[in-house]
Amino acid sequence: MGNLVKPYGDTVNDGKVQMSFTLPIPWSEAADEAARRLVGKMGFTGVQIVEGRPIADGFSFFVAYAATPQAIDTSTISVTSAKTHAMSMDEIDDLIRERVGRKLRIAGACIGTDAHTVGIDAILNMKGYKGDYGLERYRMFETFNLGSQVSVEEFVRFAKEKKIDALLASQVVTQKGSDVKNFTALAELLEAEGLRDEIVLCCGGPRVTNLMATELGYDAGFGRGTLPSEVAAFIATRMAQKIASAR
Amino acid sequence: MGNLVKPYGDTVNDGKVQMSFTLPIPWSEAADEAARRLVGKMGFTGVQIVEGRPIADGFSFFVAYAATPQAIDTSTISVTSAKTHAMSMDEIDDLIRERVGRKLRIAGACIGTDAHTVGIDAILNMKGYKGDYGLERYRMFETFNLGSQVSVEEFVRFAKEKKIDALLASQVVTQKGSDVKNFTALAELLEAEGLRDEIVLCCGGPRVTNLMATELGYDAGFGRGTLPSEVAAFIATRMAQKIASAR
Amino acid sequence: MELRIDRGAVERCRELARAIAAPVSEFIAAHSTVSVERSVLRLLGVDGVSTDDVPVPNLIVEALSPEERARGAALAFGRGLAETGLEPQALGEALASGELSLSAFARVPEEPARRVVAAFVERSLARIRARREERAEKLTRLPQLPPPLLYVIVASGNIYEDRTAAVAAAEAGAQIVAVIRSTGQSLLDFVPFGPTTEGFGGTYATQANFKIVREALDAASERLGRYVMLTNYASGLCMPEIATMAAIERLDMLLNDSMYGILFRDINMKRTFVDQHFSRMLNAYSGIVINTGEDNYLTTADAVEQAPAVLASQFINEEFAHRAGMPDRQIGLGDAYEIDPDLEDGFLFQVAQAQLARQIFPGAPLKYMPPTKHMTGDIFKGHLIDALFNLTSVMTHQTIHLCGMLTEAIHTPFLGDRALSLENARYVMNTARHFGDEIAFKPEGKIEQRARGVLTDAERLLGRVAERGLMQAIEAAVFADVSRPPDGGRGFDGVFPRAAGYWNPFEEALRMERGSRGG
Amino acid sequence: MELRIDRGAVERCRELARAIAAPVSEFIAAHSTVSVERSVLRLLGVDGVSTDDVPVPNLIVEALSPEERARGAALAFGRGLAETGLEPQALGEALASGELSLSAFARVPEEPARRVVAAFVERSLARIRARREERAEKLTRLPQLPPPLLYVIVASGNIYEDRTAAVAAAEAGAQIVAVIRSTGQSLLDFVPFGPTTEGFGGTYATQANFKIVREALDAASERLGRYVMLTNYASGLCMPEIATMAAIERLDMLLNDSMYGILFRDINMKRTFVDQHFSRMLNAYSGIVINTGEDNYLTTADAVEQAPAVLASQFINEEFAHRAGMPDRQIGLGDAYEIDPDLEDGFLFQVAQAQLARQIFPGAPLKYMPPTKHMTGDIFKGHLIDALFNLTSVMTHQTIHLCGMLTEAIHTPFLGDRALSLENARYVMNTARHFGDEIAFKPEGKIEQRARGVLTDAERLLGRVAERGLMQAIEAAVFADVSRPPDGGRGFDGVFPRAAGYWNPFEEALRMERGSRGG
Ligand code: B12
Ligand code: B12
Ligand SMILES: Cc1ncc(COP(=O)(O)O)c(C=O)c1O
Ligand SMILES: Cc1ncc(COP(=O)(O)O)c(C=O)c1O
Repeated sequence: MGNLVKPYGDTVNDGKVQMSFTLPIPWSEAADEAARRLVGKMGFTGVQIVEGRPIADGFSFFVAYAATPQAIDTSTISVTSAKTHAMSMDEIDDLIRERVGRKLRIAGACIGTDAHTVGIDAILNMKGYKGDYGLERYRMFETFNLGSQVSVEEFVRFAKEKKIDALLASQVVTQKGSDVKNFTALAELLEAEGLRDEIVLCCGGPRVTNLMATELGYDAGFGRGTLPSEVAAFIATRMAQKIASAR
Repeated sequence: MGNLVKPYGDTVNDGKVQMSFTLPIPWSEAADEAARRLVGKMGFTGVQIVEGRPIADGFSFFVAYAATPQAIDTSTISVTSAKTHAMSMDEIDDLIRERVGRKLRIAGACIGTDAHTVGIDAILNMKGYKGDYGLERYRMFETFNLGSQVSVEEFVRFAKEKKIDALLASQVVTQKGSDVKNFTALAELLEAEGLRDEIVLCCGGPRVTNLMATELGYDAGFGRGTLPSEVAAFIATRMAQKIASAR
Repeated sequence: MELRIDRGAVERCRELARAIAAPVSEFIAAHSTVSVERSVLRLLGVDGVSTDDVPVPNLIVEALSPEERARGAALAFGRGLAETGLEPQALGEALASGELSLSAFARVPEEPARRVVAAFVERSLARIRARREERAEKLTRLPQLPPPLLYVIVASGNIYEDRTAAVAAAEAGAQIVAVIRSTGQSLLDFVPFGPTTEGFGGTYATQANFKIVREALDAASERLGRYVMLTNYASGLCMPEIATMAAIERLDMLLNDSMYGILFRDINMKRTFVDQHFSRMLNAYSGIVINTGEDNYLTTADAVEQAPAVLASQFINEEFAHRAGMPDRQIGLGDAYEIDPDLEDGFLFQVAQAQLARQIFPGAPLKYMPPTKHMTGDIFKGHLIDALFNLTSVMTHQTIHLCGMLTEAIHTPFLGDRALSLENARYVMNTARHFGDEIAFKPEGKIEQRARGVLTDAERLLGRVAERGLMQAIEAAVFADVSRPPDGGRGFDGVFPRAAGYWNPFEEALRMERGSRGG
Repeated sequence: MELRIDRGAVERCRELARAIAAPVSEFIAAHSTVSVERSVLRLLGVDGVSTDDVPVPNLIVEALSPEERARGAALAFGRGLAETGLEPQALGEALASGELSLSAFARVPEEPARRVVAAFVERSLARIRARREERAEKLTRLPQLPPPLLYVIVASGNIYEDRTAAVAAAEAGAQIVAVIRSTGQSLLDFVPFGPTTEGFGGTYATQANFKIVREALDAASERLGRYVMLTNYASGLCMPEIATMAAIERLDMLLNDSMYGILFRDINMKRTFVDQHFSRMLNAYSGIVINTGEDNYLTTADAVEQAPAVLASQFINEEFAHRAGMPDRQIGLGDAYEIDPDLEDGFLFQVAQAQLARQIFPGAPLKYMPPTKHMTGDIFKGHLIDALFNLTSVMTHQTIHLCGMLTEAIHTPFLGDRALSLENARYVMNTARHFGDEIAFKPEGKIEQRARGVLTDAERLLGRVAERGLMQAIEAAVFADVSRPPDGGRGFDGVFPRAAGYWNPFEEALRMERGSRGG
């Protein structure tokens, strides 16, 4: 049953993958063999170390090809994408007009010490991204772009003050899990302030997935290549649902 | 105990590896997630699918970074390299003169349907490889280069006829295990003909390792980058040992 | 981006190539081979294998007496056709099963035999013409992207996986797909039969395999709105037979070289010269572009040193192709990007060589082969060497561009490897599309001097060959440091002199046809 | 490979830059900042942190009354030195612990204060000179490889891992190593203290961290027989302090831009202008090459459109650097390879831009940044984009070459990534070493026209800035589409007018020194 798939090299189910890594050991034939056994221990078969060489004193680099016995049943994967609704700017504005009946107030920021605003700007700025207009251009959004390095406290304070309907938090730096830390802090503070339920809470960034976002308690998460209209559609639809279910 | 090492990304023991593979499914966010879970099933943690995209109808390509929990104890790895003796051409000739007392007869060929003679030529031809002279240049070797696409039967017949001391078999094509098949056939036929014990049997090719060769019943195996003098040193030393132990 | 080269030297090289080819042509005209005769039978419509898998054309030719063979298989077979009134395929089957034997028809007169054969020749040529027109129609309706035409190989050993791979490659941007043959096929003195799933380092070239991939690519071409070409090898001991099958299955290109088999497969030179001539006559007629194999000089010896040999061989291949009636637009002369990547200024030499070929053979669809020899398991570096190869190709306006694979040193390409390789070519060729048109070489600079040096040395090499004669020069290891005796090598027993009254109706028809085209 | 450009336009651009900088210079001369004062203290020898981790120089400057501060920290601190007879460090500690307070010395006369400070100034400058001579000695004894100088970053967040990475990079061919700072450090109005192991996207710039990596690289330099340079960021709210620390720890280069903080970190423009001036005076003296940040225009907006802004900014950075006494050889003007890789002929535009900068600033060690913005998780394509960047750099003779990482879009580089990146640069730059010298651009071709267009537009842009004044132009979003008000942004509260009698003994000494050099 299901739809089990394995990596495909040149033959169905051959399971072939390419791998590369560095080991903190000097290079030798024994190092190649160590690399081969290590990949074997990872559970691969038919391991070929096709490249092994010193890259610095005490460090060697390896390229391997090997076959995995693992398969994945794609029929079990039901990721709810935040991007399912393909709607035009006018449709989204109409939806808000009809189902919400007022402009939605949106605030976006690059939180924590992150200063990578290009992504959130791409979503918010009039100009948009890849020919898709940003949220500022929508008639039914009033948007606030708080820019970069906005602390979680400041962001929540702003949301409260301005009665924001949807918060958009961006995180691009991910080293040492700083993105997850900041996203979590934001969700928790909103909860603590009793604001969480009223707000459509979204996050985004190149390493964000919708799955991760929902696990962190967000309404949605948007990853690499997101278009503004996808975010707009999500906010509009979610807000309409909230209002409908509140009635 | 031992010396456990893990892949090194940017921090000791972070276990980071890079991986790429193709899955026979159309691309979607769900495909990314399938790829992520598949790498998870392979036993990795912190899996990031950093690239996922369609490369053809029904095929997607993925690049992943992830951490392996596996480590390898390098102190347990004792590969006997066939290349341990670093000897000059003169030293090798002298060794043969003193310990064997006659010229050694060497035959080399690219066996099976393999026609990649560049490797075996690099070992045998006068000119050699990377500035290291080939076996033809040694005073104490008499060499026969049978060229390409030599059947195992033909090779053994030749060995018998010419009373060859050392056989050098090359295999470059490895698809569908053809190299192992041909190497095995050669070792078995020599055994069947009762010639195995008298002959120093070596194999080589870019995917050959000494470990694999000894497992197949060869005296030694030589991989990528082998220099002729390494092979010459091995043959001379092994032959000297054989003679010493026969006494 | 023109190199200032000595046009006189180019003319002299062409004259030398003519002088080199002329005596060989005489030899060719006086001889035939078993493979030529088998293709005549295949062209007439004989196909299939015996119960023990021997192809029917082989059985028939083997059964001929030396005297019959010396007059050409067409006549003996024609006698059988005339006498039995069977279709060629039916007659072939009857002969294969041992039900009939051609010796039984030895006394049938020539006239009716020739007449009935002539009809089948006309049918056969009409069929090939139809395939050719079909190609022309498709190319008009489904135009290719402009050159360099991106060419990739598939080589899983299994024709059905190859089909999947070929279609995927087309979708990923390939414009030409080659199905690489299994190791050893070139040394088989017969063509395997039917769909095959077990090859080593490639998939057997069979007519059924040709058909399977051609159909899949035709469907893909329609879907993609651009014609995707298919190619294979007319090389080895069955050169003319594969040219025949390719004509029938509408392949678009074929690897076909006038000397490759001799030098790199130890195939007898006389066999090769005769076979290449007839294959090329067929290729010319089927509108198939040949790809010559000069790149092989560079994989076995040093690429900097071998450059003059490559150019000399291009002149010789061009001349032999002309002699077989091929127009320049069908002569895909080979070259390759094989200089040691660690040589300082190696890139300059590559550019010089590629541009030199472009200027000397302006009408030829040059075939440019990727780096292979210096590729290692370091796929990352390999991808970069391929990138500079791609850049050189677009700068110097190469035509048929074999995409390099980052896994060249590891395995025949994975599906994903081909996608990365095509991405590499598309990226580089687009971002530097007109770079070559926007620069000029420094007069007397390193690049120009290198190109000139190669031309001078090629002229010298051709001079030496012309002086000794091609066969003797090959024996003297003038090419690729390999010596081959005129009567040694594989397949020599399949070469024989034409007796008086020898008849190859296709050769005759193609020559007439060419005369009427004024080719 | 010369572009024919309008030399008159280049001259006019330089004049406009002078006109733009002049009024800003007047402003600078009349102001100081808390960071400038803190660096004066650091230069005098004050270091360390209080029990709650506040750096002593911060504590001292914060404790000054507005009036004292307006006359410069040196005077107030000098009074304390004169009165207590303590070494600066000891006095600093006593002040930090609350044991002493500078206000207690307010009535100490100026003369002895100035005298004792002067001695420490001489000691401090001697120390910096010694480091500079040390560098010169090493560079003579351990010569670097010729440019492009391969530059890589380390950024694990942990200084000890960074040290490992820096040494490995040097062994793999790096000639310059940068330790990238943690996110957010540029907005801290103090410099963290001691070795650090916890940064995000980089490792804190601290004096201890500088020392750790400098020592490791010095040892590696000896082993490798070539001097490996170290660099960091004199940027953000502590620009002059980092310049101070770098002078003391013998860093060789510093990221330092006259406008970057304003545009990209919303740091107050007045703060930035004053700070950059004093930092550059120090950098000039320490022999540190600055790297300007023009590349940032290209990461936030379209690289084709922003090219004139880059050039305009280079003229401005050059002018400000000259005004701070920097010779051309210390002015590493920035540029980057950031054009969309999928733009047809984008490579031609990159070559045009890089060559234009090379011709306009022949004496400057140009800093060429790699593709970053268009890098994606497709590491294979990324590696190729880096290859064409490497090619452009070697063709156009760039000096400081930041190696692109195939994992740019993924993580701060792994140790193995850097090795691949260096391999990429070495391969491409070697195989195409003299390519740029062997070609010429087509007159009036796409490349030349692009270069000329950029120059014309840069002149126009500088004209607009000169007309309004730099501060007003920035407010009007002339650069990078970003508007910043003259009195807005971070760190404005740390800017103050110099009172009559303001004294910065280092500024004075450096200016005199420069006068004597005739700079
Ligand atoms: C441009 C850039 C910069 C610019 C930023 C300018 C600016 N104003 O944004 C500058 C040069 C200033 C910069 C500086 C630094 N950078 Co930087 N930078 C980049 C770079 C090259 C591109 C990022 C980008 O603009 N992408 C384009 C946008 C459109 O894509 P995006 O961010 O993914 O956004 C899309 C989606 O993710 C989504 N999205 C994003 N956010 C949100 C939010 C919401 C709510 C929604 C719905 C959607 C959404 O929609 C967008 C459109 O599709 C990346 C490398 C790369 N190629 O990715 C490194 C990178 C992000 N930088 C990095 C680092 C480390 C730094 C520094 C810390 C380095 C240093 N120590 O000096 C500094 C400090 C910055 C700081 N304090 O944060 C690292 C991060 C490593 C990691 N994984 O942790 C990267 C990956 C480079 C690297 N490999 O080292 N950087
Ligand atoms: C050159 C070459 C050719 C030349 C061969 C010319 C010749 N006379 O040898 C030509 C163009 C003819 C050719 C043809 C084919 N090739 Co080829 N070829 C290569 C190539 C580019 C280089 C091989 C080489 O010469 N390496 C240099 C030598 C010096 O290295 P080496 O062989 O490893 O030898 C060293 C060591 O291994 C060792 N060694 C080797 N043998 C021995 C033996 C002994 C006893 C000892 C001690 C040591 C030793 O010492 C040598 C010196 O250090 C490789 C790709 C690559 N870059 O590796 C493909 C490659 C080997 N070829 C391949 C294939 C598939 C073919 C074809 C089958 C393709 C086709 N279908 O047409 C044909 C058919 C050939 C056949 N029948 O075998 C595949 C094999 C795939 C696989 N893993 O199975 C490769 C990997 C390319 C690819 N990715 O598809 N090829
Ligand atoms: C002309 C020609 N024929 C054939 C081949 C392939 O090898 P084989 O002879 O084993 O089919 C090549 C290899 O590149 C070639 O150039
Ligand atoms: C001049 C300059 N300073 C600093 C930085 C680094 O960023 P941050 O301001 O966060 O330290 C850059 C980035 O490239 C830069 O160009």
